[in-house]
Parts: sequence; structure tokens; C-alpha cells
Amino acid sequence: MSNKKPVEGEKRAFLTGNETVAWAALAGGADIMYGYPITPQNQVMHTWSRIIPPYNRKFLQTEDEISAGFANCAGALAGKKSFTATAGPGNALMQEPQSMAEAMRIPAVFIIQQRGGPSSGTVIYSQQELTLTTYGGNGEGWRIVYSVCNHQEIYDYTIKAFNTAWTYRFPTYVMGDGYQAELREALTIYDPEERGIKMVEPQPMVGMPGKPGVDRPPVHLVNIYSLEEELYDVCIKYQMEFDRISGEITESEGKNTENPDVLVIGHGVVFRSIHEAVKEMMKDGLNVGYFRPVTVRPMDVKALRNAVKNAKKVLVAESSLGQLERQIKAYCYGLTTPISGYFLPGMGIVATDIEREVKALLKK
Amino acid sequence: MSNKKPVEGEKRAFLTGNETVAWAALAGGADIMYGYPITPQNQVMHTWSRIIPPYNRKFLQTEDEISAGFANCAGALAGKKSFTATAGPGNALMQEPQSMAEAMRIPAVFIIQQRGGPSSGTVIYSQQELTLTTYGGNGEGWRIVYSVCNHQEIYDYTIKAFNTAWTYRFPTYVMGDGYQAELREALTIYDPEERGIKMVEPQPMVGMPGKPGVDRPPVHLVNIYSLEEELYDVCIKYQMEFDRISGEITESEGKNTENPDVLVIGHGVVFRSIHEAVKEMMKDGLNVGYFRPVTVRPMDVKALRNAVKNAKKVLVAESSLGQLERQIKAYCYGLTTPISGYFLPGMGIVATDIEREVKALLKK
Amino acid sequence: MAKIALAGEGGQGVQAIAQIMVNAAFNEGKNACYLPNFGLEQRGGVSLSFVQISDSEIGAPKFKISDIVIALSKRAVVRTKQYVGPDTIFIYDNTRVAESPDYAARKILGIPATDVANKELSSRVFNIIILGTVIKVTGILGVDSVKYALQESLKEKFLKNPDLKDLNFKALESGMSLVEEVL
Amino acid sequence: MAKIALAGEGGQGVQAIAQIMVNAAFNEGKNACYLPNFGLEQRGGVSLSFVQISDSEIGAPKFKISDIVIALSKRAVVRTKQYVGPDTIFIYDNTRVAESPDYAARKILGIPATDVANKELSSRVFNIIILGTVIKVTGILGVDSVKYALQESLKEKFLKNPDLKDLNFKALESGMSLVEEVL
Amino acid sequence: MREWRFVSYETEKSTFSLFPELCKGCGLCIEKCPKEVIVWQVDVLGIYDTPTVKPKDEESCVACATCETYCPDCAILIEKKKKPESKDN
Amino acid sequence: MREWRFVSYETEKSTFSLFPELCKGCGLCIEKCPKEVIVWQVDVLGIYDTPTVKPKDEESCVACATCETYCPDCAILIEKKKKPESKDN
Amino acid sequence: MVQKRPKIPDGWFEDSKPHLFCPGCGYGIIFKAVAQVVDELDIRDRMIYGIDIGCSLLSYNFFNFDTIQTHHGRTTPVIYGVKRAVPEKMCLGIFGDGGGYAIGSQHLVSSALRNEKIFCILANNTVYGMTGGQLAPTTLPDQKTETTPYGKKVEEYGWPMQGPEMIAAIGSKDVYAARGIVSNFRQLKRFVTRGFQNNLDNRGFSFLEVLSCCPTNWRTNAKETWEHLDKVMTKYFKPGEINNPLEQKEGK
Amino acid sequence: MVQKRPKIPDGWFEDSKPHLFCPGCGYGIIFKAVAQVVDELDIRDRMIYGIDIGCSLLSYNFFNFDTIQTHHGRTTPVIYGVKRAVPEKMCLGIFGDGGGYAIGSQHLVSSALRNEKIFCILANNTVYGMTGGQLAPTTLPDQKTETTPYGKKVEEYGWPMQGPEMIAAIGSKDVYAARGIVSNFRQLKRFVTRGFQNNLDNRGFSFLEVLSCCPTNWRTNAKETWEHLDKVMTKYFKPGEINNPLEQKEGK
Ligand SMILES: Cc1ncc(C[n+]2csc(CCOP(=O)(O)OP(=O)(O)O)c2C)c(N)n1
Ligand SMILES: Cc1ncc(C[n+]2csc(CCOP(=O)(O)OP(=O)(O)O)c2C)c(N)n1
Ligand code: SF4
Ligand code: SF4
Ligand code: SF4
Ligand code: SF4
Ligand code: SF4
Ligand code: SF4
Ligand SMILES: [Mg+2]
Ligand SMILES: [Mg+2]
Repeated sequence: MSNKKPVEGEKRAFLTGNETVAWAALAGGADIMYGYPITPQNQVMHTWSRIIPPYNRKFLQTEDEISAGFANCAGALAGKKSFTATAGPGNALMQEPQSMAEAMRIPAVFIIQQRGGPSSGTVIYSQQELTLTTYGGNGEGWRIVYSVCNHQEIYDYTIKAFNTAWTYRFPTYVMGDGYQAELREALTIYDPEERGIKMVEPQPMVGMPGKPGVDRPPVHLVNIYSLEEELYDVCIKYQMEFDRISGEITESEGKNTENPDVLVIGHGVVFRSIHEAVKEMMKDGLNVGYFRPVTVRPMDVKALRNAVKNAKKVLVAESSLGQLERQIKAYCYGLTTPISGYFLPGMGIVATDIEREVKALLKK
Repeated sequence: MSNKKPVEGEKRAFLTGNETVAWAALAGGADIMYGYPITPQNQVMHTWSRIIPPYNRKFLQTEDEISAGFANCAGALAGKKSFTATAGPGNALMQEPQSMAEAMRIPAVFIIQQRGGPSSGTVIYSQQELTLTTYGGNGEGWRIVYSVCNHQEIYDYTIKAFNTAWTYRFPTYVMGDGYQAELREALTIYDPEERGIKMVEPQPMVGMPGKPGVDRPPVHLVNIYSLEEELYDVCIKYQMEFDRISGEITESEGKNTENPDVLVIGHGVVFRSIHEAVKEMMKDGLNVGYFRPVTVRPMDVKALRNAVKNAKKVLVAESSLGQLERQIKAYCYGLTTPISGYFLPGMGIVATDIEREVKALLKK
Repeated sequence: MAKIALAGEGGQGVQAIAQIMVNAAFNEGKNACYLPNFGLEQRGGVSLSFVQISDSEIGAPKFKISDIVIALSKRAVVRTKQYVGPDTIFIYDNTRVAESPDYAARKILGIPATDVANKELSSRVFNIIILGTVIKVTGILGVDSVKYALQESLKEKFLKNPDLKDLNFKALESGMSLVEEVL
Repeated sequence: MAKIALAGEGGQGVQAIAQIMVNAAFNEGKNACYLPNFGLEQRGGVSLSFVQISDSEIGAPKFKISDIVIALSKRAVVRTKQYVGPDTIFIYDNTRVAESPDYAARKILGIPATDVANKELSSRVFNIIILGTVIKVTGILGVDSVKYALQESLKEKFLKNPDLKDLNFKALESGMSLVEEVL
Repeated sequence: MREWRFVSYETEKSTFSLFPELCKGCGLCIEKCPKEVIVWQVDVLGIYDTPTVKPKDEESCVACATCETYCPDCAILIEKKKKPESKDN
Repeated sequence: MREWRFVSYETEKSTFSLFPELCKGCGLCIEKCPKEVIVWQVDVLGIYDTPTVKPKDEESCVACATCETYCPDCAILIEKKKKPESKDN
Repeated sequence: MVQKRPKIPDGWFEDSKPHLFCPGCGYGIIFKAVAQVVDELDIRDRMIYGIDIGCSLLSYNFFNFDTIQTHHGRTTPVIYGVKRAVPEKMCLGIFGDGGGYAIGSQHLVSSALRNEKIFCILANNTVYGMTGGQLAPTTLPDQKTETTPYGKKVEEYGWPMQGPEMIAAIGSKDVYAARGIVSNFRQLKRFVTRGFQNNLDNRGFSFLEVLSCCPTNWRTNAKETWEHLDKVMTKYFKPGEINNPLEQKEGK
Repeated sequence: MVQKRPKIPDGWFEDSKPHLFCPGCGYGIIFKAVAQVVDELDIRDRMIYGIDIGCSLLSYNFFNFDTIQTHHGRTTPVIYGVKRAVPEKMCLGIFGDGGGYAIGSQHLVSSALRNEKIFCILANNTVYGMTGGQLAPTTLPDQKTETTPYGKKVEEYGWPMQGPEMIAAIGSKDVYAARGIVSNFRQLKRFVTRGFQNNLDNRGFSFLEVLSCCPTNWRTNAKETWEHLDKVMTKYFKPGEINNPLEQKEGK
């Protein structure tokens, strides 16, 4: 990595979400991206490969998402800040390596730009990869997933993702969607160190200095175990660590969560509409509020339960068929606030949709 | 398919679970299996390829699970009763075609023998593929999943799976695990038609008789859409159909669910221990009961909620880190019966475990 | 707040004028965003663009009902129907689209942009005429700031051929007056 | 109900005797099941087998504490430690394993099966001697039904060499009496 | 049977027909014609409002149908005219 | 440094050592020896309680170390003896 | 003036025309060859046609025969899946160089190995067309793509993939492996015919790479398109039959 | 009697011996050649070693250098992933014919294509060893496996895969492609050395198939094992160098 700073000071910029990812990765000190084209994340790769030459970062287009995912794990194992980006069927295909990253505690970073599903679906937009991104693979969801809602957040959380990954050594995700990926809007880009954000130094898990067997023992990393008991011990240990660090990681925001007549819950880009709608309705004197998980894995369960408990009614709005609602209900088990869902799988949700639904709930 | 019946009348047999799958598929009229080796399902393939020659069925070992999954879809599209079997990382890898099966309503049958996870985990056993099997891929879980607990059920539900798939045209699963796969135990094998089980005839979705464009229009099957609205319509339609047929499909069993002090919930092989433990405790005069979902997707929500509501306390026992508990809590949102979990990821649970946990709950 | 949906054939420069508009808004310190649509085909689909300009924060990147819809071809007229509401001003190129659509909009305005471009200016600045009409109808952007953004985005072309600048500015103004006539 | 864990080196015939036992139980109309363990290696791992025979329904295929543990090699003794509880009868081959393990079992019995096999019978029937001891200790299966199952499973070998049948039956009986001596 | 709009041009050896609803104005035919017969025209616009093509004159076309063969959209139809002598028959 | 149990056999041209904790009794060495020197033995058992191997006599071995090379488990060590003449020096 | 009909092959599904491909796209020419051969061999009622995600997807309603649109790179397992289930069908898959040589190369390799009785046609346009022009396994040295914006470096990404040569090297003598080019229609049709014939004879796998053009991502006009095909691409990819189990070996 | 030490190469991790492979398994011989060459080239401190799920996994603690156990077929992307991130490392992957020619063949093909500067060694034992002896892409005609219990039919599954030939055909002249056999240790070591050398020179991808033995699944005794290797397998697979970008072409 060269010493030249990609971003000096603070700058307003007008970018697409995909461009924002690439610039944030650059500013966040990413060393290498491995990727395979898929709409709507292509432009992350395009931008990255276009802007890196002066900074001595690397890019490899692999033969498929399986490879991109495994190579991404490899880059991180080798001690480099490594990332990839994918979507939809590519995300499904990449679960195999993501699952290895969970099992081996590999601090690889994944960018997910959700598209319509199932299967090829559309190349446009959805929130139908929530379950897949938070709990995909044959594992237990040892992943940290930031669900962003605007370009500023894309920038901030992409930088943060590298720090989270390398601090806690769980695979870390920034989850956006096709709308955000292709949308052009303004944000402030900056050099994180200048803002006082300490960037965590990556550490190799293989290939450390010294001759193995002479200067140090060789490192032998595995993800398979001979006995049930061995795997069990690993599972319990990692789960406990995941639970322990969750308190440090979870992020959420809420408004008027003290005692709203209706609390609206949503994540990612849908939150923009929720935010707008709730603001408008509050202006109109309606007693409504919102709760938004920023980390969808782990979830800020305490804040969530609090908000749900205080509300008279809850509306979960999402561009999928209840993937968020299912999680909310599981996390809030034991509470009795009625929860209803507004689901537009693969379609955008606008503020007037939210207002209409909330008002219908208020009337009931 | 030759007319020779693989099983005449009823017969006691002493088989492994994997052998049972193969015999059931044969008796159930499966035409072709596509598969890729992975422990613990290998013996399904071994047995199938060994027993089929007299019956003119087919087998293809493919180059990976992706291929096995897509070829499985293809066999069904071509109007053949087609199935595959996989596990663990193979199941993760096979999500891409499973997702296509959901999107195109392909009546393909999948046998899942869960092994330890995440990643390679163990080749032995777990219940850690519940989330993956019920909600894997970038979709909405339009799948029908039977979670079996003994060899008789493996036989019964493998036969049933073909009927379910070809009746409702959703991909259909029989989910077991490594223990059941390798266990040898007794069961009754039979010819389904002789038992009065009407086997549903498969119907091709492509390659029907006649010259396209002359005798009939050509068939053009897709899983991708140009507009969000098109995909939305498909999603809503399929979800409604899935919901509509759920009432016909869901299966569950319960004991002493009227008013138990502790209700134990578990699926698959763990239910064997629950069953034994509850029986013993009831003998001892304890007021305990159980609920067991047979279809883990769709879930018999009505019976489940009823059982949970009536119970004073609920214990969810599973060989995974809360995958079933999460679903139970989501389905039971609004109820207040305390639910606690007993989780042994990748390890077997025995009756004495259940008894101990239940008694601890009773004391609290 | 202005929500503008622009639609046309590939090559008509729809995305370019969306870009100029949001650049102008950005320079003015307004909130602005623009979402191109993307279909499956690389070519041949209707090119759509969703532009929003506002003094306050912007919600969803894609809206369902437009304040203004601009449709530049027959297919574009059909494709944009869903974005038309009772308050929408619907503008179409009446050189290319003979019949006025019977959408239940607030106003439906036919602009002979193609005709004017071909006859009075140059077919190349067809989209700038359209830009002019949008600017006029919305009134949300300053003409100078649009000119500045236009200049920035065509800087290199203008450098090579200084006459182009004039041509484009004329087109812009002509678009503005064309729509004034029918408003 | 009997829960039996058998462990040995590959080639010692552990799985074969598990199979014969459950077959005998099946023929007697009992509930029976047997779960082989499988590790990663094709060879070289300790071969384990979990057998359950019962008059009533059988719960989990794998149990945590055995009624009877049979360990036929040093590694098998170590590997099976976790299945030993205070009520377990632990049987090991004291030809191969010199020291008696100090597990907190109900009984720990050393059987010179290898010695007897090599000296009095044939090393090939080593596992059948073990089968005899298990049958004796559990008492859950009829000797005749075990003999029948044994015969069935070795039918072809017995056909080729009728002396084998005698040898095997002798081994079975010798196993039964060996354990009787130490019980 | 669907009807396609067309324009036909008579040349000595061929009838050159163009189906504007199929022509996308790619120009492949122009470059592939061995006799450089085909030229752009704007009198008839293609499906994407692009210029379409026509033979530049009545003499050059040899009715080889290369253009027809290579048009990816089947927008050209070449009908070979019977040789003059056969006309006399 | 780990110590391995071993048994050594002196032959004219070599010292043939076997490490029973490494020998798995596969027999590959027996079949690969160009001089058919190696035979099974049960006096020393291998790691899986299998028979191990030894040279059949003192004459046949030519100290070529083929057995050592092909033993997948490094269970054989062949030490070539210096030629008798050098012994005299 | 009598009504004239365009020479749309019977094998094309006329209702879906004009088709969805870009102006000047080579796929149209390939599809013309395919439909003509299908008509000549009179096998339309036996056809099962599979397509990738990739520009071939745009042919989901192109033909007058049954079509399955699959996933990116997965056409091959879908069509051999059909063939194994109903061997009387003629199974054709068409996909791009990304689908065939990158994400789906294991399927191609394995179909050649197992000698699946299917016909795969791969459009080599040296880019990922549908996703907007990224690097493909066939991208030429120094070619600029969206993911090699400064030109593809051979040190980084190697030389262009030699597909039919690879297929032929895998081992079976019964595999038909050839490379055509959209600028030579006669040859292309001959290769398509033989590809089908090899399946009709139940002899073996047929693989045809076709040098195709993508004027959209190449940003070429018609003249440049033909030149690039004939002069540049053929420097790296030699048209011809690499393995022909049918007697008649292709001379030119 | 003085303490004698077995001739375990320095490159082996002695604490893990005796290793986990079956008696008579060919992997042990391959690993001996590898370790000897690593020691001779003195590159232990630069080694990153990747293994599949497949019997190669049993070497997860075999060597005295850093090891990553990956997934079935995924060793290749993991080690080229490392190489691209830290090019100063020497990246070696060892896996089976199932991992290399079936589920991971896209990675092998692509590594050859992109000329990744890594070294892949593939153990060809004509079966899936670890999972108990199913069909592999290399399975011989009529060979009985668990999934071809009546013998592999060539009509159904084709001829045995010609791996190094395929790798060589993909296109790059800088790829080292060879086939060794565990019964010819001298040659095997030479090929291993050249494979590493091609990476050390930063020239290109190195691929070495090794005809190996699986007495467990073959159910052969030692004599039959060697015979099967030398007499039967070599009928279908020719040992030698298929492509050698280093000067010294291998004669025999
Ligand atoms: C699993 C998966 N990965 C990636 C994609 C995105 N994708 C769609 S088409 C395409 C590339 C198409 O290129 P090619 O196969 O060469 O076909 P062409 O469009 O050039 O004909 C890609 C990468 C996808 N749809 N699915
Ligand atoms: C994704 C996935 N599919 C399948 C398996 C199961 N599996 C483990 S090893 C193996 C085959 C090993 O054969 P090969 O690659 O030839 O190696 P060998 O054991 O013969 O050396 C298979 C299919 C797996 N672990 N992961
Ligand atoms: S006629 Fe065909 S080849 Fe010629 S320009 Fe039109 S579409 Fe292109
Ligand atoms: S028929 Fe031949 S000569 Fe005539 S225009 Fe077409 S290509 Fe040119
Ligand atoms: S050194 Fe050579 S001759 Fe001596 S035993 Fe070994 S292989 Fe045989
Ligand atoms: S010494 Fe080596 S080769 Fe010989 S039997 Fe023992 S393990 Fe096998
Ligand atoms: S992008 Fe290229 S390959 Fe795809 S349709 Fe357009 S021209 Fe053809
Ligand atoms: S199963 Fe075969 S390949 Fe695997 S360790 Fe045993 S002998 Fe070697
Ligand atoms: Mg392409
Ligand atoms: Mg193998």
C-alpha cells in the first residue's frame, strides 16, 4: 500500500452508491478486491479498478463468485484488507466461502447490493437478501451486517466494516441494494484518520515472519473436525464471543419510541421513506415513531424490544416478504404489541405508502 | 420406467436411513437421481445406483452440487420424477438451483442429510441446516420441508415428497441428518399404490407432444424479469399460493398440549429423545408435553401457537444454535409463554438431557 | 421538491440531462439525486431516469408518482403511464408522438422538440431543448446554474468547438420558451 | 434395554459384530438399531459402533453413557472413556491393553480374547469371541438367535468351508465363558 | 400470420425489400455487401427511429443475398430476378 | 527432537532400520525392492498392530534405498555401509 | 404491391420480433444459422433450448421451440439434465464466453468428459456483454474493458482462452469441437449442422464456439465490427474444426 | 545402539507422524517428494500450503509450513487468493481428481488461463477416496466404484479425464503441465522441482498430476497396487511433461 492518501481532508462529492463503496474502500485502506461481475454491483469493481493504480492496491476478477469469496477469505488470511461485492444469485453462490469465513473467523469484508429474487429475479432492487446475508450458509449467522440507507452511510460503514472485521474477526458486510448502488447523490468523503478514526492494522493468520519449525511453529488452519465434540466446542466458543461483542457492535436509531401509537420499523433504503413519512406525520401531530436497525446482525435487541414494547402498534415495512418482520418477531418474542407488515417484494416503498399504512393502522 | 414393482406388498426391512431413501424413491416411482457425493448422504447414491437396473431408472453423478441441483430441476421440467441428495457445504452450494426451483415452481425433490456446520464442520450430524433448507437462497422460502425422525418416516415421507412436489409444484425436501442416514433400524417397506396411496403422475413443463408453432405454441420459461412490477406480481402470486396450500400440507404432532407445565418442542431426530423423555416423565406423573413440527416449512402455526399458548413454559431442544427456536418465536409472536432453548450444535441430544432440562425448568 | 421522471429511447440523451439537472442542484446547495433505470437489455429498452431535487432531505430514490413526466418516444409515453397522477404535468415530444395521450394528468403538454431541433438548431441538441422545458416547468433551478452545469458537463466539447456552447444555450432557451407557449 | 458401545481398530471386525447383534435382535422381534461412527479418515481412525437393543421404542440413535463398553485396542480404550458412567460395564482386551484403565465404571473386565483367538482358535474369529462376551454380559439376546444371525451373515463363507461354522460357534461360546470367569 | 411493413426497391437483378419494423440501423449489411450497393436512407426510419438502408442504384446489386444473410434482424429480403432470357420464354 | 522406537538389521551392504511406530504394514516396500529382500515379520508390530517388515537375509540387500524412498510413512532407514576396502583403511 | 414477408426462419418465434438484441449484435446471425439448420433437419418438435443469464437470455422467447432460461453459466447442466431424463430430445444450449469459460467452465469440461449428447454453442464476444463490458476469459491482450480500464495485461490475466482446443484435449474422440465466426455464415451453418448431427447420431458432445460481435460494448461501427472480427479476433482464435468425429473433416 | 532417526524430511511436521493416511496410500510418497524439494529449494519460510476436503485434508498438519485447509475443490482459489495478495509467497495446493477435475475444474481452468503463479498438484487415484470410493473424472473404463457398482460405462461417463493435456491446451505457453507417478520417485521429484521453479521464476502456473494409489478403495494389496499403477493406469494416462516452459524438456 502506497502512502499517498486517496482523499485529503473532507470533500463534498456527488457519486453513485457503487462509486462510494470503491472510494470508501480506498480511503479505508483496502488492499485488494476480488470480484465477479453482477448487476447491480458491477460499478464497484469498475470504479475500484479505475482508481487504484496510483495507490498500489489490487484487483482480481475471478471466474465466479465462489472463487471471489474464497479468494477474499485468502486475502484476509494472508493479512491483507480484502473485500468483494456481489448480489442476488451471486450472493447465494458465495455462501459456501462465507460459511468458511465464519468457521475460521476470517475478517473478510463483503458488499451486498440486493437485487430482486428468488433466482435471477430482477437486476434492479429488493431487500430479499436479508435472511441470506444474515443467516446464509450451513451455519449459525456469525456475521456482522450493516444495512445502510444513504451514500454517506455507505461511505462511513464501508470504512467501518474493515475496522469491525479486523477488530472482531468475524466476516463483515455492508448491505445496500440496487437503488442505492445506482443512485447518484451527495455525500462527504474524507480520510478516516484525519477524522480521528483509527484504522485497525490487519494481521496475517498465515505466512508470518520466520521459518516455521525453526523460528516459530507452523500454522495449521482447519474448518473441519473429526468429532462432534470438537465442533461443538468451537461453536459454543464462537457463539459466546459473538454474543459478548454484540453489545459493542449493535447500532440502531429510533424516534419517538417512548409511547407511539404506531412504531414503524424498517432497514436500509426503506428507512428513508419511513423517516420522511414519520417526520411528516409528526408534523401533522400524529403520535408515530420509528425504529431502525443499522446492524441487522447482530440486532440491537434491547433497543428494539424497548421500542416495540412502548408502542401501541408496530408496522414493519420492507421490500421483501416478511424477512425483517420474521426477525423482529423472533427478537421480540414475549411482547404483545400487535405487529403488522407492509411487504413489497422487489419494489420500492415510498413515504406515502408508509403514511397510508400507518394511518390505516391508526384508524383500526 | 419399467412396470416391475420394486416392492411387492409389505415387508419388514432392516436398513440404513440412506438405503431407506433409495428404496422409497424407487417405490415412489422416481425416474432419475442426479447427485454429487458428500458424507453423510453418499449411500443414497450408492444404493440407488445399485438397485435401479431392473427398473429402468437412471442415475447421473454430476461434477458438483450446483450441477446436481440444476440437473434435478431439468429432470423435473422435462416431466420426470427427479431427485437429488446432499448435505452441509453441498446444501449451501445447491441453493442457487434451489432458488431457481422456487422461482419457476419446479417440482424437484431434495434429500438433505444434515451434517455439522458451519463450513465443512463435521461429516457426522447436526440440525444446523434448518434455516438453510427452509429459507436458503435469495428468496422467500417457497419450499416444502419434511423433517423426519425415523426410518419409517424416511420411507413414508420420501414417497410423499414426490406427491407433494408434483401436486403443488413447489420444490420439496426430506430433511434428515447424519445419524439417521447411517443408522440401521427396522421399518416396513411397501408399495404405495397397494396401500392406496395414489401416486401423482408427473407432467412435463417443456417438450410436450406436438410441433411448437404448429400444433401448440412454444413454451418459454423464465426466472428473470425486466421490471420490478413483474417480479412483484409473481412474488405475490406464489406467496399467496404457498399460503393457500399450507393448510393442506402442514403436519405436526403433539402430546399433552392442553395445559402442560413444560412443553418441549423439537424436530427430526431430536424428537425421538423428546418423545422418550416426555413419555418417561409422564409416567412419573409430571405434567409435561411435546409439540413436533413434521413440516418445518410451512409450519403448522395454528397447532404450534395453540400448544405454546397452553403451556406454562416451553423448551426448544435442537442440535443447532437456536435455528428452530428463532422460527418458533417468530411464529408465536404475541404469546407470552416463556421459551427457553437447549442447544447442542452438531451434537446428539438424548432423553436424559431433555429430562434434566425439563426438570430444571419445572423447579424454577 | 420536484420529482421528475424522464423517459426516451437510448441515444436521446435522457440520462445526460438528468445528470446536468442534479449537478446544477448540487451546485446550488440543494439536495438532489437521480436514479437511472436499468433493464435487461444493453440497448433497446426505454431509458428511464428518476430525478429529485429538493431543499429538504430526500426519501426514497424512486418515486411512484411524478410531479413532471417527460416522454420522448411512443414507447416512453406508454412506459411512463404508471408515474402519472392527477397532479402530474406530462410533457411529450409531439413531433415523434402524434397523438396526445389521454392520461388523467394535471396537464399534458406536447412540445415539438424534435422538429425545432432538426429545423432550427441541430438534432444533437434535442435533449437540451427538453432540458430547457423541464427547467421552465419546475422552476426549481436557476437558469444560470443549469447553464454552468451544462458547460461543465460538455467542457471538452465546448473547448474543441466553441460554437457548440452557443448552440446549446440557444437550445436551452428555446426549450424554455416552447413550453411557456403551451403552459 | 441395552446400550452397547464397541470400539476397536479398523479390521478388528467391530462393525461386523454390531451388525450380527442387531440382526439377531431384529429376528427376535426386538427393537434394535446400530450407528457406526465415521471419522474423516477412511482408515486409521478408531472404529466405533453404537448398538441399542430394546423391547420398547428406541430414542436417540447415539447415547452418551453406555451400559456396556467394549474396547479392543489401546486407542479404543482412550476413545471410549466418555461413554463410561458409574453403571457401565467396561470390557477390554487384556492381551492388547496391558493396563486396566482406571475408569469409574461399575465393573472393568479384562478378557484375553486375542490370546485365546491366536492360541486356541484362530485370529480370524477374534471378533466372534468378543461377540460372545457381549451376548453373555447383556443377556438380552438368545444364543440361538445370535448363532442364526452369525450363520446368516457368514453364509457364503460357511458354504465354502463348513469347518468355519464350528470355529465361529466355538469362538462365540469361548467368549461367553471367558467373561463368565471374570464376571 | 403477422404482416410486416416493407419498402421494395427494384434493381436489375433483384428486388431489394426492407422491413423497417425490423431494421435497427446497425449498418452490418452496408459493410458486408460485396458490391458496396447499400447506403443509408432517412426517408424510412427503423424500429429505433434510426436511418435504414436501401440500394444506391439499379445496377450494382448482383442479388447475392449476402446482405439478407448477414442482417441479424432479418430486415432485408432479396428476391433474385429471373435472367432476362428466361423472361423471354 | 522426538525419539522413535526402531529395530535395526545388519546386512552386508546396509543397516536396515525399521521404525514400528511409523510402519503401517502396507507392504509397498516389499513389492518395490528390486532384490526381493524384504519379508513380513510379526515379532515387531506396527502402529496398527500389523506385521512389519525386515530383510530376509544378510546377503541380498544392495543398499539401493528404494524401500526407504517408497515407504509412504518413512518407516525404513537404509544406511549404506562403506565398502569393505574402506573398512581396512 | 403484394405483401412481402421477411425471411424469418420458421424456427424463429415471429411474435417476439424485432428481437431484444442490440443493433448489429452477432447473436442474431448465430440464431439464424441455428434456426435454419433446425428447420432443415426437421427437429423442431424434439428441441429443448437452454439459455444463460448473459445476452443469450434475451432469446428467451426468440425461437419457435421450448426454451428454458437458466442461470449464468448453468445452461449446460440444465440441458444435460433434460437429455439424461428424456434422451429422445435434442438439447441445445447457447451462452456467452463468461457463462461458458468462466463461471460454467466446470460444466463444459465435464460435458466434454462425459460426452454428454448435447450441443453447446458459445458466443465469443471477448467481453461480458449483458453486464456492460467487463473482462471475459476471451478478452484480447490490451483490450479495454470495464474491469481492465487501462487494458487487459497478459501478465495479470493471461492470453485469450482457447476453448474448443481445450474441449478437444479433454479426451474423448467423439466430441465435436469447432470454432465458427459470424462473418462466415456458410461455414457457421455447416458447423451447426455437424454439431446437431453428432447428437442425432448419439455419438457425443458437440461444442461450437462462434466468434461473435458486441458492437455495443466494443463501441464499434459496422465497418469496425467486421474488421475486428475478421482481422483482429482471428489472430487469436482460429476458425475451423478442432475435432470432428464425423467423417467429413472441414478443409477451410 | 545409538538412537536412529527416521529419514523424515525437515519439511514434514514430525509431531503429526505417523500421519493420518491409509497404509500404502500414494499421498505419502507425493508429500515426501514435495518436502524434499521444498527443503532443497530452501523455500519453507515462503510456503503457503492449501488443501482440499478430500484425502489431502488429512495433511492439514502434515508439513512444517503454514497450511490452510479449504473446501472441496476450493484449494485453487484460496491459494491464488493468497498469491495475489502477497506475491512473495510460494503457494502450493494439493488436492484430488474430484476436487481438481470435477467440482473445482473451473478454478483449474481459470488458473491455467490467467497463468496464476501458483503450483497445483493433483493426486489422480481414479476415485473419490475420502468419501469412500465413488466415480471420479479419472475413473477407468469398467472400473467398479460405489456409484458405478456394475463398472463405469464409457457411454455413460466418457473416457478418463486428460488433465495436464487440457491445462496445456488452454493456451498459455508459460504453464508448466506434467504428469508424474508415485512409482517413479526420481521423475516425480524432478517434476515437483520444475513446478516450483516455474513459480519461483514468476513465469507461470504449474500443474502436476500425479498417478497415485488408493489401496483402500481399490481393495488392492501391495503387489496389485504397484501393478495397477504401472501397468493399468499408465495405459490411460501417460507420465511425462506435457508443457515445459523451462528449457530442459523431460526426455523420459
Ligand atoms: C451467479 C451469477 N453471477 C453473475 C451474474 C451476472 N451476470 C449476468 S450476465 C453476466 C456475463 C455475461 O457475459 P457472457 O457470459 O460472456 O455473455 P454475453 O452477455 O457476453 O453474451 C454476468 C456476470 C449472474 N446473473 N449470476
Ligand atoms: C461442496 C462439497 N461437496 C462434496 C463434498 C464431499 N467430499 C468430500 S471429499 C470428496 C471427494 C474426494 O475425492 P478427490 O477429490 O478425488 O480426493 P481423494 O480423496 O480421492 O484424494 C467429496 C465429494 C464436500 N466436502 N464439499
Ligand atoms: S437491414 Fe439489417 S443489417 Fe442492415 S442496417 Fe438494418 S438491421 Fe442492420
Ligand atoms: S444482394 Fe448482394 S449485392 Fe445486392 S445489396 Fe445485397 S449484398 Fe449487396
Ligand atoms: S535397500 Fe534396496 S535392496 Fe535393500 S531392502 Fe531396500 S530396496 Fe531392497
Ligand atoms: S515399512 Fe513402510 S512401506 Fe514397508 S510395510 Fe511398513 S509402512 Fe509399508
Ligand atoms: S450487449 Fe453485445 S452481446 Fe449483448 S445484445 Fe448487445 S451487442 Fe449483443
Ligand atoms: S482413502 Fe485412498 S487416497 Fe484416501 S488416504 Fe486412504 S488410500 Fe489414501
Ligand atoms: Mg461474452
Ligand atoms: Mg481422488
